[in-house]
Amino acid sequence: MKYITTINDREYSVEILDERRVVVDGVCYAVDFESVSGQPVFSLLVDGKSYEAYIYDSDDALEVLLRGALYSAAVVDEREHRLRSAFGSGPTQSGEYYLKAPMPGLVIDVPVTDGQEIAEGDVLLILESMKMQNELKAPRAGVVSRIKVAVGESVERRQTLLSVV
Amino acid sequence: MKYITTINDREYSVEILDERRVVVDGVCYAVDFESVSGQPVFSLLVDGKSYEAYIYDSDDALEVLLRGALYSAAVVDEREHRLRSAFGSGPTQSGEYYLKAPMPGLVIDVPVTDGQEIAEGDVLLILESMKMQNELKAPRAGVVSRIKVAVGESVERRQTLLSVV
Amino acid sequence: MFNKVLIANRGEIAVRILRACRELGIETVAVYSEADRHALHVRLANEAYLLGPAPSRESYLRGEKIIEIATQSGAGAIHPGYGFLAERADFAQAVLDAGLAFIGPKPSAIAAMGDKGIARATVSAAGVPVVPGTEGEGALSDADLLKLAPEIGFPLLVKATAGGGGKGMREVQNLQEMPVLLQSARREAESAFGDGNVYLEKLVEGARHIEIQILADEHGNVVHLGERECSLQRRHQKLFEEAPSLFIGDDEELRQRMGQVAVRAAQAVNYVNAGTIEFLVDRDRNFYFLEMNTRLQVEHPITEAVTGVDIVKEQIRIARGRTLSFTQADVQMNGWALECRVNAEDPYSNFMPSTGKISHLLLPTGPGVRVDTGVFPGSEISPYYDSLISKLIVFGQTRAEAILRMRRALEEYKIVGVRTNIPFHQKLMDSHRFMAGQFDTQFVEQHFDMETSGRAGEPIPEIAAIFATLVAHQDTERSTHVIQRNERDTSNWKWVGRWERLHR
Amino acid sequence: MFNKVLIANRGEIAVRILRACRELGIETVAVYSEADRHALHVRLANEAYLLGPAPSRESYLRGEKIIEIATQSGAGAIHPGYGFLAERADFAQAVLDAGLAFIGPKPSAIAAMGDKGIARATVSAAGVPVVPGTEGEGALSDADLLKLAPEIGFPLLVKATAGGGGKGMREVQNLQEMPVLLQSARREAESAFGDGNVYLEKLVEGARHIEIQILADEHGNVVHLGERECSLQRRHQKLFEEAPSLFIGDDEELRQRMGQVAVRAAQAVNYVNAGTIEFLVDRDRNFYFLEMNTRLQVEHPITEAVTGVDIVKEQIRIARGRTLSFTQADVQMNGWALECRVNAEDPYSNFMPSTGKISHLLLPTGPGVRVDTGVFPGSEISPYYDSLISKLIVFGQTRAEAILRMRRALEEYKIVGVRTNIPFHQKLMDSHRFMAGQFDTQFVEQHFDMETSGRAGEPIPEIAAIFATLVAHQDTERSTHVIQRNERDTSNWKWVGRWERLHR
Repeated sequence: MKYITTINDREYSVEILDERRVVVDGVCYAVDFESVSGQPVFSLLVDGKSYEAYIYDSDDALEVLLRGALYSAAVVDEREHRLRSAFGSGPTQSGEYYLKAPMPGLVIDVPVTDGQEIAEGDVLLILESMKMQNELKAPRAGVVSRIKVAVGESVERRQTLLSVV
Repeated sequence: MKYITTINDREYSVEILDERRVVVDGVCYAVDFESVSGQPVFSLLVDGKSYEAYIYDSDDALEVLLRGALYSAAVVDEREHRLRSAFGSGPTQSGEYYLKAPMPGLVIDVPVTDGQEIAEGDVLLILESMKMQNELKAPRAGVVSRIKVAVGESVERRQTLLSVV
Repeated sequence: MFNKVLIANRGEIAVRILRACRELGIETVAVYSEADRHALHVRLANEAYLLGPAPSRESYLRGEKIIEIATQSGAGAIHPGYGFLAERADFAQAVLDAGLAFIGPKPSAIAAMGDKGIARATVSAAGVPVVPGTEGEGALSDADLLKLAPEIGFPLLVKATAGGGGKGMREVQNLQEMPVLLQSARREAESAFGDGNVYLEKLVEGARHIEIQILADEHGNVVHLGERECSLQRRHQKLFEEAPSLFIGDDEELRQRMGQVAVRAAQAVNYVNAGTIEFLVDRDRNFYFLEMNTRLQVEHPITEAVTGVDIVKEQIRIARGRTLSFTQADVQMNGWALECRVNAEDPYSNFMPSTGKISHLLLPTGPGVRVDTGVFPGSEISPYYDSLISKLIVFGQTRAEAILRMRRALEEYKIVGVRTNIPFHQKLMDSHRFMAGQFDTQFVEQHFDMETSGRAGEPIPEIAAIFATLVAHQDTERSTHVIQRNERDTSNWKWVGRWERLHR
Repeated sequence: MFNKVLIANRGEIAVRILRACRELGIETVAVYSEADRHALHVRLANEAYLLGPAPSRESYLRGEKIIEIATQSGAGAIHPGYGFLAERADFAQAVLDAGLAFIGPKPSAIAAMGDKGIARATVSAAGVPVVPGTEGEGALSDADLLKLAPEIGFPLLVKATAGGGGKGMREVQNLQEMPVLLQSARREAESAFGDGNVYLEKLVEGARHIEIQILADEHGNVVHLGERECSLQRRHQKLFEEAPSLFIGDDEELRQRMGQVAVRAAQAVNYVNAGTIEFLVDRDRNFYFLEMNTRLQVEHPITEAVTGVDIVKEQIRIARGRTLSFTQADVQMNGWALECRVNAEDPYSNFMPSTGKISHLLLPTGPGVRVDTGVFPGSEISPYYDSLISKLIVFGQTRAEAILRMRRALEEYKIVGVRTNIPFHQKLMDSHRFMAGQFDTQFVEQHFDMETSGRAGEPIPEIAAIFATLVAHQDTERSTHVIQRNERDTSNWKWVGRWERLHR
């Protein structure tokens, strides 16, 4: 099985020959890959070198935390990669942005109103969690819409708080 | 629900009134009982006193390891206890004794033969595990029968090795 | 003299205090909120009593209830830890009024040092230098503050009068942005301390935050245990501390002078028990009193490591009326200690707090490593309390040995279930500026970037690519299998469907 | 000078050595058996290579293969740890022949001290007192031994010539039982060391087992790091050690004399690197050479704790040709250290080994606690290797503080999945005789009983009864629920059955 794996705009061609051999950009490596204690922690031996990483699923990529550095890796198989190259990548940059709570907490302030125009970096909402007040900022300019929470309200992780259109 | 719990020949009458109250020998205690991390480790608050114990199932009893001491507790509900008192306890002392491997290991020596008469404490078998040679001894006098393993053989935990009749 | 202590706290510090009590043969009473029934401090204490629901106001801040529990359980003393009720003079007074010992300073000393304005005025009068600011002015309105600001000069800091731990603190660059920042500082202070008062203080640029640990008994003896370097902060929250300070280094004269000034500041309020005097030290080695923390500090273990003094045990001995068992001449700093605060927060998402259940935990152990923590496999990190889940402390004969040891300990430390700032500390330990000791309180915000990499040979994106691809490959294979299994599982339902159709 | 080290071992000691290398900036190469792919030493090393199947003979004892891996991976040195190949002179020689450094003594010193008979003769010639026995006689037959026994006198010990760690050792009370015991000692020695030779030694009754740690560099400097008290043994296996020895106590003259004799014994074989001289000390404070262990000891951390010397790092520095960085005059023992060997064995079933998967692990942490271990949640304890899974080391200013600290650490330590001897250590820490220091090498077997309880207020069978009843009650309720759920689950099958009957 052949994959194209992208990290920081660099594409790696990774072919999995069998359980013990992987070809990266034409170079074959002996690998021994094991999950540790059934956790998202993995031990990997590559030609005898020992590595250990946490691997988390994020939206479109896998996050690999390796020796104190985080790598965001997008893995697609060869066929899909060809399709995407031919027709362009799927998701577009426009569309609605949903501000979601990054953690459970208490809404301390919503310094914007429905319909207000905002610039990138403006504070949309202040959420208190673990005794810290966290400012949630706009990732891009737009217009605030559909504010779904009020000051004093408790919110769950990933709950949608408002949108920017 | 009412139980009779026996530890070291002392019987305790333990009635579980509800999730928060237990009556032991007529005295009512406030309890708060929780399993820790889904493990056989339990936290118990009894009138505010905090205790923690490992609890293991053994053959006929529960083993409670509490503050470095092991208590073997036989718990029966009241009805069963009445039945047993009326008709005598079930298992008799006679009958066949099965020597089982207490751990996986390698059979180093079987210094007895089928049909041999043995005394209590005689060595029946030597099992090597974790670089130690462990002598398995007869819990009572009798006659060796049905030796099922040979020197050099690997055995699993709880595998029957031989019998004493 | 008491033989049972109630610990009015939770988390790692409650466990730390419990351990000290146990090792002194003293019985312990824990208190807990509904969120903490399974917490380590409940499990390790001799007794444990419920305070109320999870929010602090309904549990760990309920002073009256805590005193009632202490009295009923026969505890003779209360240790407040840090945070919560630790620096509330009214609580300390109520403890004394109930006939219990308070393991900490007298209420009058807490009150004097708790109002930062009064504290600055008091120590200033005792001849201790303070950073220029609006000290000793009481509660000032926004209008007053805006008028005073230009006299102090920009940049300056807005700080909470009742504050600590960076809460209710804002950096102000000019008069224009000041009103908004005043408002947010007051809001945060109100929420954190129930007191929205703030004061102004000159921002000393390029400054170091260095503090002196002191111990004082009831018999008039006050000693200092040397300094801690606490400049590595983010949003005025300490992240990393070390003892001694490389900046002070071999300047034993400066060390002793700061120590003596700290002792004088403590004496100015008749201080008893453990406390810490925080100083700002500028580039020219001038030092200024910042504030006094009238309690045990998070970072006390590094002082324990280099002096051999068990500060919590000393606190208890002092509260029992004992005389300090050593004098200033006996205190020696040996070796080097570092502490990383391990917080449940994601350094790759602007240090956002992270909550969840710890599903797997591998602690670093071995020579020279100490971990203080209240969590374990299976414990929940809730949004109700602060994000500190563990302190990783290492000791070495030299700073270099300690840094190398910290690197290996951080790499060994595995926490699964919440994101932590361990990668931040790993990057810090690899930073050349950190290694050379070239940092001040602005370092993390101005010179530090999670994206850049320090150590030679790293990053290793190719290895990361192999990891990611193998995981994606496994997931693909597994999901294929699951679909097949589901097909088998639903086959019975197909039969049922046929049977139902037949008999419709 | 080497910059990469292969560690020819597994378990806690491999991890210990890995950590020392990391902290010195040295690269590490691990080797592992098929049973150890997930082991911590594999995960923490820079490189790791498979040796073969689980049994030691096919993996960790494959000296040639290990040397080959070292050469191919570019390691410049091999650290053997303890056990396995650590005291095999032929392996050490092969390492040197391959052009690699051996982190340990010269092959000639291993050989001289490895044959216990030769060792005793050698040190005796150097003026070091030895326990009376059949030293220096070479391989003796059973007939010879039976003839010599009455000359030495009963009780006596049969010991393996190639031995150590209590293997191949038997206590003999009289001539009648001697033939059987000789046979079993030879069998165990043959199995453990591949050498069935044994010798006889007088059993010194009421004796203590006290050992001296030494360090020697290649430049003729030999220092000793004081003593360790190792009398607490079971079946001649050490279970618990402390430093210093309470028996030696303030008798500094005896301590220094033993130290000097230890140095002389090491010099007698031109010893280099770390080693330990074991002595028997009788009630009258006469001491006798027992044997020399020409390797790192399991219990080295307690000496590290009281002297501040990192013995493994010193081993590496010595092997790199460095001169010892300190002299005998610099060595000071401060405070008190204890070590409990945590074994996977059930103290309630005659200390039978226990195997299984560790499903849950809670390590004791906090001030003065060090854990050296190779296990973690999810790791398997297999029957292939020895039962030591962890060493719990505590340090205190005094012996009393250390004992109290050990008690709280043992109570905190939770290991689920295998039985451990932690309850044994808890009982030991509560024993009045232990606390008073009234013990010898027979103490555990003669004066210790897992059934009796020491501490006041304990045992608490009523609490145990509540625990057991609540668990039994829960189990009953749960099994009731499961039955009900199963009934629902099988209902589809009933439909299927009806459908099938209808269409039969």
